Amino acid sequence: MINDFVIKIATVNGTGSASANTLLMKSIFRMGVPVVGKNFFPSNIQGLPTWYEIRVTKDAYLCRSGKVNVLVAMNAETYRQDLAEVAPGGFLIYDSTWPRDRELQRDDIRVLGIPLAQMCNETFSPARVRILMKNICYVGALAALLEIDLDVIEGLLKETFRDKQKLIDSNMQAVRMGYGYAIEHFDCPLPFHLEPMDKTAGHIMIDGNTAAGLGCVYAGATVGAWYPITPSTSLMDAFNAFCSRLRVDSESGERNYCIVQAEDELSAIGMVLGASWNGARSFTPTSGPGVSLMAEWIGYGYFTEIPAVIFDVQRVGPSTGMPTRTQQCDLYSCAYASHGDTKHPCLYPSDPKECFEMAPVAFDLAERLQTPVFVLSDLDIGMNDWMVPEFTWDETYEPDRGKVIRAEELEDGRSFQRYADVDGDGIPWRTLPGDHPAGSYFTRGSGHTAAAKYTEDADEYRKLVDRLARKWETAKDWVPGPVVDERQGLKYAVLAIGSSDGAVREARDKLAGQGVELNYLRVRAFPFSDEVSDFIDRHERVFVVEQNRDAQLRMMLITETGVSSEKLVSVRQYDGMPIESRTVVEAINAVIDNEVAA
Amino acid sequence: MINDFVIKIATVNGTGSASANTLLMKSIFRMGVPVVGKNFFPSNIQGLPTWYEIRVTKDAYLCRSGKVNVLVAMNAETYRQDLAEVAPGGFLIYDSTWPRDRELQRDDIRVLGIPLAQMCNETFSPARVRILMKNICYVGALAALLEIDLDVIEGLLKETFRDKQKLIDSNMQAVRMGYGYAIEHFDCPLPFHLEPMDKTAGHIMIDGNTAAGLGCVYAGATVGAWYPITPSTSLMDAFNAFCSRLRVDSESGERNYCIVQAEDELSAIGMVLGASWNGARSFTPTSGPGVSLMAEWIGYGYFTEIPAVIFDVQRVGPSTGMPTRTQQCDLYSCAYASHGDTKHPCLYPSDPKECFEMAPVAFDLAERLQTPVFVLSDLDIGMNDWMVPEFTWDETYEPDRGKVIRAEELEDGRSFQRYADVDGDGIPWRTLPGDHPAGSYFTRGSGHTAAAKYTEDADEYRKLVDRLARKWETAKDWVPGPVVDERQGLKYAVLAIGSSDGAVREARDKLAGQGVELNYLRVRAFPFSDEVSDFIDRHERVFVVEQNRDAQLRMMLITETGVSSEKLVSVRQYDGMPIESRTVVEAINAVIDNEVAA
Amino acid sequence: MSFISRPKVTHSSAPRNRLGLRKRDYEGGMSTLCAGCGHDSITAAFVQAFWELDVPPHQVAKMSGIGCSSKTPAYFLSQAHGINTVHGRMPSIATGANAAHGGLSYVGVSGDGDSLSIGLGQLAHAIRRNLNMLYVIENNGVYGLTKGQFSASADVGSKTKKGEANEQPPIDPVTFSINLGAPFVARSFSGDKAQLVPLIKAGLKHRGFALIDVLSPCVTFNDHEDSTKSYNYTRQFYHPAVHTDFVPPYERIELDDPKRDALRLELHDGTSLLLKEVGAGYDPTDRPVVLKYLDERKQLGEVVTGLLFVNREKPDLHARNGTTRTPLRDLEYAKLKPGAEILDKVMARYR
Amino acid sequence: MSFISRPKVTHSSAPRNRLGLRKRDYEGGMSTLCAGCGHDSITAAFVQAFWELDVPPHQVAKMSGIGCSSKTPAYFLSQAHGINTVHGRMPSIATGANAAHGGLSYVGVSGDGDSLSIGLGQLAHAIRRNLNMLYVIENNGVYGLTKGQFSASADVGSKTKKGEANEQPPIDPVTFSINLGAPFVARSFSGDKAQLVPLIKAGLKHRGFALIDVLSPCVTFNDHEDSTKSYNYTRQFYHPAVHTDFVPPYERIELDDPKRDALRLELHDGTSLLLKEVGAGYDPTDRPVVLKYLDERKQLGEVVTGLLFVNREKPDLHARNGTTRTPLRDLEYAKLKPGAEILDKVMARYR
Ligand SMILES: Cc1ncc(C[n+]2csc(CCOP(=O)(O)OP(=O)(O)O)c2C)c(N)n1
Ligand SMILES: Cc1ncc(C[n+]2csc(CCOP(=O)(O)OP(=O)(O)O)c2C)c(N)n1
Ligand code: SF4
Ligand code: SF4
Ligand SMILES: [Mg+2]
Ligand SMILES: [Mg+2]
Repeated sequence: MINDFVIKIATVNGTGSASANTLLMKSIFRMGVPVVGKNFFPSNIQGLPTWYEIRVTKDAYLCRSGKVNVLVAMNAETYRQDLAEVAPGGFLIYDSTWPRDRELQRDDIRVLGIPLAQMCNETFSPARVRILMKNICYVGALAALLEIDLDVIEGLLKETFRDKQKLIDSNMQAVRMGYGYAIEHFDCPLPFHLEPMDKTAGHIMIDGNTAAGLGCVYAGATVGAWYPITPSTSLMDAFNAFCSRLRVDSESGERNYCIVQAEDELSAIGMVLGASWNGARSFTPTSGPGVSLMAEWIGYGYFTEIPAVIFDVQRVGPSTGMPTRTQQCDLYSCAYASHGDTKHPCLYPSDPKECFEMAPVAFDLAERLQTPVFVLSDLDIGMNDWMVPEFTWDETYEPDRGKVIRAEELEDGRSFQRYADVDGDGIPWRTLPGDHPAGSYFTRGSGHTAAAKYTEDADEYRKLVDRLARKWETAKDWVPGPVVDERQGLKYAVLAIGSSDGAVREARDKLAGQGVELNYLRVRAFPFSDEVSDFIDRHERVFVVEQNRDAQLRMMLITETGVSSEKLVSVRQYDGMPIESRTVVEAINAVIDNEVAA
Repeated sequence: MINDFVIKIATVNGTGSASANTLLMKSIFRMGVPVVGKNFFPSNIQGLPTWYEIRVTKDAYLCRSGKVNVLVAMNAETYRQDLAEVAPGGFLIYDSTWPRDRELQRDDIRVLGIPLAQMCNETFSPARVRILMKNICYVGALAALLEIDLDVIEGLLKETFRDKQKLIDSNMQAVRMGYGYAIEHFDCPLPFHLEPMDKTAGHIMIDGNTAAGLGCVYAGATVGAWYPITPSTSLMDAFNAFCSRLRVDSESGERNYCIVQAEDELSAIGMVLGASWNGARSFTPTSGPGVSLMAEWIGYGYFTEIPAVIFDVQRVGPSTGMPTRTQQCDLYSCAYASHGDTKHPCLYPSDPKECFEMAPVAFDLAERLQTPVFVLSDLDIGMNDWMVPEFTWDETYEPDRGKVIRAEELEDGRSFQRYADVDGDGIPWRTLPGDHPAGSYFTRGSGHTAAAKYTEDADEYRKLVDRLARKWETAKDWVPGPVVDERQGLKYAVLAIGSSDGAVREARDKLAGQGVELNYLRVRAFPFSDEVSDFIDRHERVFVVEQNRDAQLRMMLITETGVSSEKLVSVRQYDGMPIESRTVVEAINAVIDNEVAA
Repeated sequence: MSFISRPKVTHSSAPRNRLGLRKRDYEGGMSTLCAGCGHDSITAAFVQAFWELDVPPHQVAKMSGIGCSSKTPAYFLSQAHGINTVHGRMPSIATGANAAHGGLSYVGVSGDGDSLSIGLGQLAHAIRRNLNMLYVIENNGVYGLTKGQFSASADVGSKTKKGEANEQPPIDPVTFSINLGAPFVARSFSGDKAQLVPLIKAGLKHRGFALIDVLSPCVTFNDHEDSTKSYNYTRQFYHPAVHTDFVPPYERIELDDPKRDALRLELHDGTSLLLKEVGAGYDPTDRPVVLKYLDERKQLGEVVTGLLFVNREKPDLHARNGTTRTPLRDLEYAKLKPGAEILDKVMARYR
Repeated sequence: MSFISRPKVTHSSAPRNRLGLRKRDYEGGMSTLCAGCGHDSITAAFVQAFWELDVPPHQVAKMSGIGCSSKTPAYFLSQAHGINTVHGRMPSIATGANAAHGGLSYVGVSGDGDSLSIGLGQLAHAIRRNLNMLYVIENNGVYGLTKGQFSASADVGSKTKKGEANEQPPIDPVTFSINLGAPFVARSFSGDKAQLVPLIKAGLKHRGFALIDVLSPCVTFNDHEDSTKSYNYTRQFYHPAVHTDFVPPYERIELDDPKRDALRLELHDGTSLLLKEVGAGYDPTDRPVVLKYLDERKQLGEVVTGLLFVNREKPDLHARNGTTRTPLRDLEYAKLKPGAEILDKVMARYR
C-alpha cells in the first residue's frame, strides 16, 4: 500500500481542477515516486463529469491498475458511481459542505468528509477564486492523508507562478487549509501513502503531443498545416509555442516557420503536400475523421511521390465516435488510405519519448522514400502526462532530405528524370521548383512515364507501379525495427503495438509471477521488417495485443508477413479506456489454461 | 478463322467513329455470332488516339483474345504501333487517300488500302458529314471483307434513324461505297470472315452502367445524387434517361424521382445518407477518387446505421490514375472505408446482367442491414457493351425495406428504441422523420446508447460495436453466395472476382485442353460466406485471379476467412487492359509446371 | 399527418398553442453547454418560435454539423427527429432529406466553424439549390468545441484567450449568402429574443433557403474585451436596421400604432412579414442597394441586424425538379416499378 | 537565382525579351484540347504575358486541379515546375507551396467546375488568406472533361447538348471573390487577347491574390446557341467596363494620346496599372459602389469585363505571418534546430 495505489479525482470540467490534479501528480513524481496520470474528460467544454486518475507505482508501470483506492468525489452528480468504484478497504473523500445521502454509504470503505467549499467560501473571494481554491484545498488534504511533502508542492507552485507571490501565497494557504483539516480530523497518513524514492531521477512527465510538437521543431519542420480536432490539437499548439520561442530570429523578429490553420483536413494535407513538393519539411496533426478526409490526397502523395508527415492521434471510432476516449483503431485506414493499390509507411510510438524521437525519423523517411508517412499516436499517449526518460539530442543529427538534385548540379549538366529508378531501390530523384530550368517537370496524379510525361500506356503504367512496389521493399529495411525481449526456448510470445506496451509489460511480470513466461515483440513500424515474421515463426503461439475491435494489427500481420493466422491469438480492449494489464493477463490465461486442459 | 478472330479499329476520338464501331459490332451480333467489344479511349475529348476492338467468338467467350487479325488503321499517328500489333497472317486496312511511308510495311501480313477520305470527299458535304461518313464507309468495306449481311446493317441504321430516311440513305450510300470498293479491289471474303449462327438469340448487347441504372429504376430508387466522374457518369445518365421515360406521371407530368448533381462526392454521399435517413431508396455512382472522398461519410453511415448504395465503377488507381482504363483496385478501399473499426458489404457483379440484378439486391441489403453497401463494377463492365442474356423481371419482387416502424404502429403504442437489438441479429428498428412523435430519436456519429442517447460510457460503447459485429455475421448469410463450378476430386481451383470471370472461363477451357482441370468459384459478395472458405479448404491450391497489383482479394480472403495464405496463389493483371485468358493460363501453367518439376 | 402528442396532464395552467401544446412540449434534452453560452438563448428562441407557430413537433427535422452550436438540436423539440451529421456537411444531409420528403419543416443549426470553414462549399451549394429550409448559424467567431481557435468569421483584431490576434478578414455569412442568391437572409443576436423569435418564424415560413446569422457569444473562449464577438462588443455596435414581426394569416396581429413607413412583405404561404424601422428607405428586395448598404456599414464597423434581404420569386429544389407531391419516400413500389412488360420493351433496344 | 536557360540558337530572328528569351521559350507541350477550345487561347495569352514580363520561366510554379482547363499548365512554360493536383483542391497545394517559398511566381489555372463546385471552399479560403498568386478560372459553364454537365457557373436557361436546361442560378466568381475580400479581381474573354494579356501581367505583378475569371467557350459542349457561355453569346453581351494596360517600371509605356479620364493604380512593386474607359466614373477601389454596379449590370444580363476591383492594402500570407525572407525550404538546418543545450532547458519544465 506504500507507493502502490490509485487516487482518482471526480470533478466537473471547467472548474479548474486540471491544474490541481497536475500539481498533485507532479508532487508525487518530485518525491521520486513513479506515477501514471490519466485524464477522463467529456467531449464538451464545461459542466460535465470528468475524472483524473493517478496511479502511484513503485515498480514504474506505465498503465492503469484497474483499481481505485482513494477517491476524491467532488461531483455530486457522479457520487453514486464514484462510490461504487472504490476498491474494498479504500477511502472516499467528499466535500462535506453539503451532506450526502444516507443511502450512499458503503461498509467496506471509509468515507471522509471535508468541508472544502465552506472553508474556501469563508477564506477566499471572489467566487471564481473560491472554486479554484477548493481544488487546491483537496490537494492539501491529500498531502496530509498521503504524506506528500508540502515543500515539494510549494516548489511547484513557485515554478508555476514565478514572481506572482500573491498567487503563491493564496494557493499555499488553500493547501495548508486542506492539510490542517485532514491532520486534525483523520488518522494521517492513510494506509495508502507515499514514501520518498529515487526512481524518477532522469525522468520527466510529459504528454505525447507536446513531445511530438517538440520533435517536429528538432526535425527541422518549417511548415505546419492543420485543422483543430481532439485529441491532436495540442500537438500543433505545442509546435506553435516552441517555435514562437525557439524559431524566431532574435534580431529581426522574423519567423523561421509558418503555421497555417486550414479550413479543413482536405486542405491541411493539401498544404503539407504543396509545401513538401516545394522542398519544405511539412506536417499535419489530425485524428481519425481527418485521416478519412485526407484519403484522396494521401493516394495522390503516394502516386506522385511527395513526402508528407501525418500524425494521427487516434481516438475512438468509427465516425465521430468518442472524441475524448482512446483507441488504436486507425491502423487499417492509415496503412491502406486511398483508393487503388496504395500502402503507406506508419510509425507506432508507444510513449511520449518515442513521439519525440520518431518525429525526425518520420521526416527522414518521408523525404527519403518520397511518400506520405503516418505517425500513429493515440489520445492516451498524446494527451496524458507520461513518465519517460528525459529527451536527449544527438548533435550530429542532420536531416536526410533524400534524393534531391539542386540547382548547382543541374547547372553542371546532371541529367534528370523525375521518375526514373536510377539506383535500383525504387526511389527516383527529385528537383525543386524555382531552382533551375533543367529541373522542371510536371507532377500529376494521372499516369506518367519515367520522364514525368502523361501516359495511358499499359507498359509504362505497370513499370511505374512495380517500381512503387520495389520502393515498398526498400522501406522495409529503413523503418525502425521492432523492440524485442526474447529468451530462447519459450513457446509463447506477446506482440503489441504503441500504447498497449505498458499493459503488456505489467502483464508479463504478473504472468511470470504465475510461472508463465512470454517473449515480447513490439512493432514500431509498417511495413513489418523480416524480424517480425521471424519472431512469430520462432513461437508456437503469439498473443497480439491491440486496442481496436477488429484486430487490425493481427490482420495486417497475417496479410503482410504471410504468417499463419492460427498462430496469432487476438487480445483486445476497445472500450475507450486505456488497456489494463488485467485484460492481457486474463486473455492469455484463458488460452493457456485451455491448452493445458485440452 | 471463321467466326473466330479480332477486328481492331484505330481512330481519333471525337471523329464519330464510335457509332460506326457499334454498328459494326451490332451487325455481327445480329448475324447470330457472339462478339466482345472493347473500347480503349483516352482521357480527353477530341483529337487523341482511340481504339475499338471487336472479338468475334463463336464459343461466346467474354474476354479479349489478346490477338488482332484485322486492323483498320484510321489514325496516321498510331499507324506504326497499329501495324506492329497485327498477328502474322492478318490484315491491315488503311485510308489510301494519303500514301503510307514505305518503311511502314510488313511481309507477314497483308495491307489493304482504301481511299476512304477521297471517296467521301467526292460524295458528301459538308466537311462534318464527310468525316462521319468515312467511318461508315469502312464499315461497308468490312462488310465485304468479312461477309457481313448488308440487310442487317440497313436494319440497324433504320432503327437508329427511324423515319429520317435521308440519313438512312446517305449512311447506306457510304456503306455501299466501301462495300463496292472492297469487292472490286480485294479477294472477298478474307480468310477471317463471318458465317451466320444462332448463338445470340435471347441475348442483348448492353453496358453495365446502363444496366445498373435500369436496375436502380426497377429497385425503386427515388433519389440519386452524384458528381460526374469517369467511368461512372453514364450510370446516372442512364438512370436519368430511364426515369424520364418510365417515372414521370403521365397525367401531371410530375416526376417520381429526384436526381441531384452534387458539388462533389462528399456532398453526393451526404445527400444519399440524408435521403435514406428520411426513408427514400437512394444511391450514388462514383469511382475510386470519389470513394476516397466519401470515406468519412461511409463510416458515419456504418455507425449511425443508415442505408446507402454506392456504385464504384472502378478505374485504374491510385490517385487520378488512368481514368479511361480498367482495374479492380478498390476492393480494400470500399470494404474498409473510413477510420475506426468499419466494414462494409460489397457486391461484385461480373457483367452487365449482374449489374442489373444486383441493384435491387444492393438496396434490399442496405435497407435490411441498415448500412452502406457497395456495388463494385469496373470500367470494363460499366462502359463496354457485353453480350449477356436478356434481363427478365420477377413481378413478385417487392422491395425489402428492412425493419421500419411506421406511424400506425407507433400510434398503437409499439415501443421503440433506435439501437436496441430486439431480434438478436444485430439489426435494430428504425423510424422515419415526420411520422410520429413517439418515433423521434436523435441520430449521431458519436457514441450512443440503445435509446440513441449520447454516451461516453465504456460499456455502452462496447455493447454498441459488438452489436455491429453481430450484424456483420448476419450479413454473411444474406449476401449473394458465390457461383461455383466444381467436380469432386480436383486439387486445383480458380477463384475470381467480377470482370475477371471471362478470362477465367476461357482459361479453364484452354487448360482443360492441355489436360489440366480446375474447379472454379467466383465470389459475388463481401463478407465471404462459409461456402467460400469451405471451397478453398477442399482444394490443395487455389489461384486467385484479380486485376490489381496488391492482390487485394487474396488478402481479404486470408484475413476474413482464416484460410492459409500458402494455398492461395495470386494471378494478376493490372496494367489497365481488361484481363486476358492468356494471363491466367500462363500463371497457372508456371505454378503447375514448377510443381511437377519439383 | 395527424399524430400529435396530446398533452398528458390537461389541468396544467401553462398556456397552450392552437395544437393544445405547451411550450415545454417543444423543449428538448438538458443542455451541456457552458453556463451563459449564447447558443442556449437561441435554443430558447427556437422553442418559442415553434410553439408560437403551432408546428407539430414531429413534423420538424432538426439537423446540424459538429460543434457546440451543432449540439443544440438535441436541446429543443425532443419529439422531432434530429441528426448530428459530420463536421461541416449538414447541408448535404439536408438536401437528401429534402429530396426524399419535401413536406417537413427542416431546420439546420450550425456554427461559424462548421459553416464557414470546413462547410463553406456545402453551404454555398445548398443556397444555390435553394433548399426549402431554415439555416441558422450560431456565430461566435471561434471553434468553441475545440477550445477557442479562430473561425473564419473572427474579425480582424480579435484576440484569443491565449492572446494571439486574428489578422485575416472575416467571412460574413450575410453578404456571402446574398451574393450566392439566398432568398431570405437575416442577422440577429442571441441576446435579442424580441428580434430573433420573429425572424425564426419568418424563416421557417419562407419557402426556400432562409439563413439567419445569429451572433452568439462564446462566454468561455470569445467573450473577453479583445473579442469582437463578445456580449459587450455586440451590444455596443449592434445596429438593428430592420425589425420583423411575423404574422400568421389566421391570427393577424394589428399593431397598436402601426408605423407609417412599415413595409409588408407577402410570403409564399399567404402570410406576410412586417418590416419596421425601414425609415431610412431600406428595401430588402433591392439587391444592388442592399449589397452596397451592407458593405458601407461593414466598413463603418457596424453590425446590421434584422431581415436584410428577401426575394420571394425563387423556385426551390422541388419546384425546379417538378417532383410529385407525395413525398418520394412514401411512393408505393407499384408507382415506381415499370414492370416486366416494359422491361421487355426496353430490351428491344439492346437486341 | 540566376539559372536561366540561354537560347541555344543565337542567330534566330525571333524577337527576344530582356532575358534574351524568345516567345517559344515560354511555350509548353502540345495541347490535347479540342480544336478551337477557348482554353488554348488563354494558354497563348500566358505565353505572351510571361514573355513580355521577362519572367525567368523556372521561377514560375504552375498549378491546377483537374479538368480540360486544368490540363493547360502543361501547355505553357515547359521550363517551369508544374503540378496537376486533385480535383478542386489546387488552392491548398498553392498555399503550402507558397508557405515553403514566398519568392516564386505562382500561377493557378482552374475551371469553373474545379473552382466553383468541388473547389469552392478551398478557393474561398485561399482568397481569405490572400495568397500571393494569380488564379485564373477558365470559365465555360460546363464540366468539359466529363462531357458537358452543367457547372455552377452555367447561366439559368443554358441548355446542354442533350437539351436539358439549367435552372439553377450561376455562381459568379467575380462578385464571389470580391465579397470574400480578394484584392484583385478581373474578368476577360479568351478571345480578347488585347485585354487578357495586360490583365494577366497585372495579376502576376499584384502582390496578393489576383483572380481573373476568363470566359472560355467549350466548343464541344457549350458553344451552341442555347449556351450563355458560347462565343456568340459572349461576343454579343460582352461589356468591357475597364481596360488595363500593364506598365512595368523599367519601360514605362507612354500612351500616344493619353486619355484624360485614365486612372493610374500604383501596385506593390512600384509598377502601375492604367485603367481606360473609366469614363462612367468607375472606380475599382470603391467596394460598395463596385458591388452595386456589378449586381445591376448582372441583372441587365451584361458581362462586365476588365479590372473590376483592386485593393492594394491587404497584407499577404507571409506579411501576416512575419516570415523570414529566406524561403523556408532553403533555411539551413543550423538555423532550425535549437540543439541539445536548449533541449536540456526545455526538459526542466517537465521534470
Ligand atoms: C472532420 C472533423 N474535423 C475536426 C473536427 C473537430 N471539431 C469539432 S467542432 C469543431 C469546430 C466547431 O466550431 P463551430 O462550428 O464554430 O462551433 P462552436 O463550437 O463554436 O459553436 C471542430 C474543428 C471534427 N469533429 N471533425
Ligand atoms: C474527385 C473527382 N471527382 C470527379 C472527377 C471527374 N472530373 C474530372 S474533370 C471534372 C470537371 C471539370 O470541369 P471544369 O473544372 O469546369 O473544367 P473544364 O473541363 O470545363 O475545363 C470532373 C467532374 C475527378 N477527376 N475527381
Ligand atoms: S465553449 Fe463557448 S460555444 Fe462552446 S458551450 Fe462554452 S460558451 Fe458555448
Ligand atoms: S471539351 Fe470543351 S473545354 Fe474540353 S477541350 Fe474540348 S472544347 Fe475545351
Ligand atoms: Mg463557433
Ligand atoms: Mg468548365
